[in-house]
Amino acid sequence: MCDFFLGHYSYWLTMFLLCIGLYGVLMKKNLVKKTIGLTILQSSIILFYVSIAAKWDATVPISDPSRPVTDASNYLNPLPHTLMLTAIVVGVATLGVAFALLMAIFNRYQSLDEQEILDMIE
Amino acid sequence: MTAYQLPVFIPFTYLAFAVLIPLVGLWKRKLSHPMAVTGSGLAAGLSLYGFAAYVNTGPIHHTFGGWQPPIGIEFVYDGLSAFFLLVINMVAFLVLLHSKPVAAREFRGKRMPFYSVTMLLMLGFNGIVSTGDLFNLYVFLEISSLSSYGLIAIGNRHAPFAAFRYLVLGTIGGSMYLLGLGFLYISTGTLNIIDMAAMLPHFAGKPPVLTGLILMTVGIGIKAALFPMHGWLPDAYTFASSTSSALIAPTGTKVGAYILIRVLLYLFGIESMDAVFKVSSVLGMLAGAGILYGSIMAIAQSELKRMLAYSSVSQIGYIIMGLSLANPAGFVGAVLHVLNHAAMKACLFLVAANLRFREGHSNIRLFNDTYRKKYPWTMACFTVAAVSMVGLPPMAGFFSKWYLVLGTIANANWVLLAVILMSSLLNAVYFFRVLEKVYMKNPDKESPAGEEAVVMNREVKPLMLAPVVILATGIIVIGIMNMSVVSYILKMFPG
Amino acid sequence: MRTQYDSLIVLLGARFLSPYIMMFGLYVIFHGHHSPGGGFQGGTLLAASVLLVRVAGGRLVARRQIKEFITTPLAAVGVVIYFATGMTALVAGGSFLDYGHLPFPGINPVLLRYYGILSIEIGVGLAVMSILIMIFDNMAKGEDFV
Amino acid sequence: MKTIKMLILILFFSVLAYGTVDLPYRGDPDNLMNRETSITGTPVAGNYYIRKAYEDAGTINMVTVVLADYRGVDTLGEQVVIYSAGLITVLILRRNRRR
Repeated sequence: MCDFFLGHYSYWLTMFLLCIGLYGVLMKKNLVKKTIGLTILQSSIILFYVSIAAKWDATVPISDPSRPVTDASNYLNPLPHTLMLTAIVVGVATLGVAFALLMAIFNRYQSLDEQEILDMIE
Repeated sequence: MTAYQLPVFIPFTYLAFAVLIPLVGLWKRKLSHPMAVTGSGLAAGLSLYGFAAYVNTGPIHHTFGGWQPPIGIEFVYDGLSAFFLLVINMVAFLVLLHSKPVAAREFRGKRMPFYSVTMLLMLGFNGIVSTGDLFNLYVFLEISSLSSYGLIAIGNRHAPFAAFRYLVLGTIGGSMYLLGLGFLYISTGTLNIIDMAAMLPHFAGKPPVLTGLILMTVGIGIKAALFPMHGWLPDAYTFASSTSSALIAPTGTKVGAYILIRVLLYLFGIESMDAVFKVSSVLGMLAGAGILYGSIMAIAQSELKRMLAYSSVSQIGYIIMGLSLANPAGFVGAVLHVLNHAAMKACLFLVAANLRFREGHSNIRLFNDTYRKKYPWTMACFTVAAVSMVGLPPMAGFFSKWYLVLGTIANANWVLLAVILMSSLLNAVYFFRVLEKVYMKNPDKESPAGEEAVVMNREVKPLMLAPVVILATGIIVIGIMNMSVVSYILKMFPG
Repeated sequence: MRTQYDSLIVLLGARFLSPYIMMFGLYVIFHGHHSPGGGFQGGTLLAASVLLVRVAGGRLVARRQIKEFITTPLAAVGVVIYFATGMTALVAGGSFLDYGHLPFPGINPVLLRYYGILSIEIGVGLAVMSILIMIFDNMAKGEDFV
Repeated sequence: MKTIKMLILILFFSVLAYGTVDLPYRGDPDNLMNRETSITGTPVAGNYYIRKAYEDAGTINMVTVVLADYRGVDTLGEQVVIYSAGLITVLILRRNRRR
């Protein structure tokens, strides 16, 4: 039971973080807060991937003469790390576009509250 | 160029032009439209050539960097990819050909970034369709989503807000896809579609795989505007500029449907998809609800573009319903409907663009019988597309619905059969309402004296008319030639 | 940037720090083969060194630094470096991005791959730097836009 | 509306929790991502990268090799993502009246 908990708690924590981000996106009325929620959501997925790359007694994926590369259990799995480099950049790009859109929205309505803007559109 | 290099050239033609347009745009801004047309025309030509090459030789695999698939990434050019590439590149070429006057009027100073971003959008779509690696698919998905947020934000005053809502939902969708992919990756240890498809039957019904399936379906469902997740679509298509909506409406949701077909039917397969509970029947119910909801909401709209947007929600329902039936007839209906709906929706949105260009609005309430005289060709094309949308026999729309009906009968799914028949009726209501305004004399309205005399032909220029006419002709031709298309699609049915 | 205040100390401090950050960014790009680093991280640092002076000095200084209109072509050039490397390998007879087939005679494929990776990292660094500057410039301008 | 959203959240979290229960233990060196060959006999990518990265590209940082060589198209796509983000800010924020 203790083993089971120690083997899985990181998954549950990242899933909980994901739900916090989703809560921010769904419940908050302010558009900037929604964007913050999106960022939390993406970060939680990055954490999830990084946590699955872990191996006990392994080191970072940079070859070290004292640890032979023939035994793969000496190094962490480099693939999830690489994937997450891509995902981080995607997150940054999304954030940039989101802020550009927010500035365009603010220039038009002088407000960033979702409900007020919806009332103005009606 | 050999056949081995072909899968690279089709998507990356767009990248070359996306990079060239800003570089040349510094020197001459006016050149961006011809260059965009050249790029998409080149890609359309290449995909036509590739389609012929596929029919002759069979699937083409291009392994990047020379690394064999589970190690590296490959582009797979198989039947489904060839078909989808041909459809989306042709539609994009025609829409971009049409876009010059609209772009000059609606966003004159922004043409250079606009055309560059359209090239990036098409690069994303082509990459999604070509790739054989699930994470690579995510990267291209994000390219296309980011570009479509940008394109939708160009429009009227409310467009950035619609784009922001799309961004929030779309980012959630992309993240769900990525998370589901993470579950599948832990379970199998690979990211390649073919490799993973061979392994997944060993894990059928395991909780992580099932969770991955659900998360990926939800994530792509958001991008494809499947019924409960369609909230972003009507506003986005209505407020965006005519060119953006005409470009994204026929291609974007189709590519979402492509990913669903690829993931559900090719990656998971019918058995492991339904291992724990009937995922396919849940999808079928959602699709049926979406068809009815979209049709009913479309009747209530008075703005032509918003009506077409709701109609898109219902048409996506047809495609998803066809793939949820998971039998050959349903599959043929779904894939054939992708082709038909791309042609019909592009035609209808371009008609809306023409009307907005000349009249400044596309409000159905203001339509009257002078439009028949003013825009004879545009309205004739609208009629062809509308009749096809309703599903009357000589047009293309009839045949996809026919195969969907056959598929529901083969599964003995009478509820979905009733949904299809009822929605055809609803489609007829909202399209014939427009046709009645245009083609029937309105007896209640007193026409002012001399109005008939001054009505003259205000048809748009040939550059704007030609794509509409080509698409309308295409609808009729597909309808007549449907047997050869169907026999091509039938060969692709997995399993 | 609606209002600007001139502060000599802030500007000089930013100008003093900027070259060192830029140096570190170049180190991160070029040392990416041997330690954590690479094009994206290094490009971000390069952009930070440029943006530091921009934030401190406002638009007048920005005009004398990397000019605004040059960022879009620079970004395109960064993408072109990557893309052309891949295309060269494709035209030379390999697959797309197969650095082992780059047409430099006399170098063994392993070393070719090494230099191929370096060239695309430079392309990525250039593109990331100019795009981050571009985003900042557009946002600074968009704020003034009514 | 608020209760519906809250229910969606709870449902979502329970789906995720259900999915994680059967995942392999964190840090386990023998799970399917870290094996030599997969259950169908194909090589597993993560392991191959660790063992062959230096031989193939002469670079000791495996992440760089995976990023730029084995999965180079991902990185090209990634660069295009950020390029499109830059162009989109130009598209959205640039004034329409120029020229």
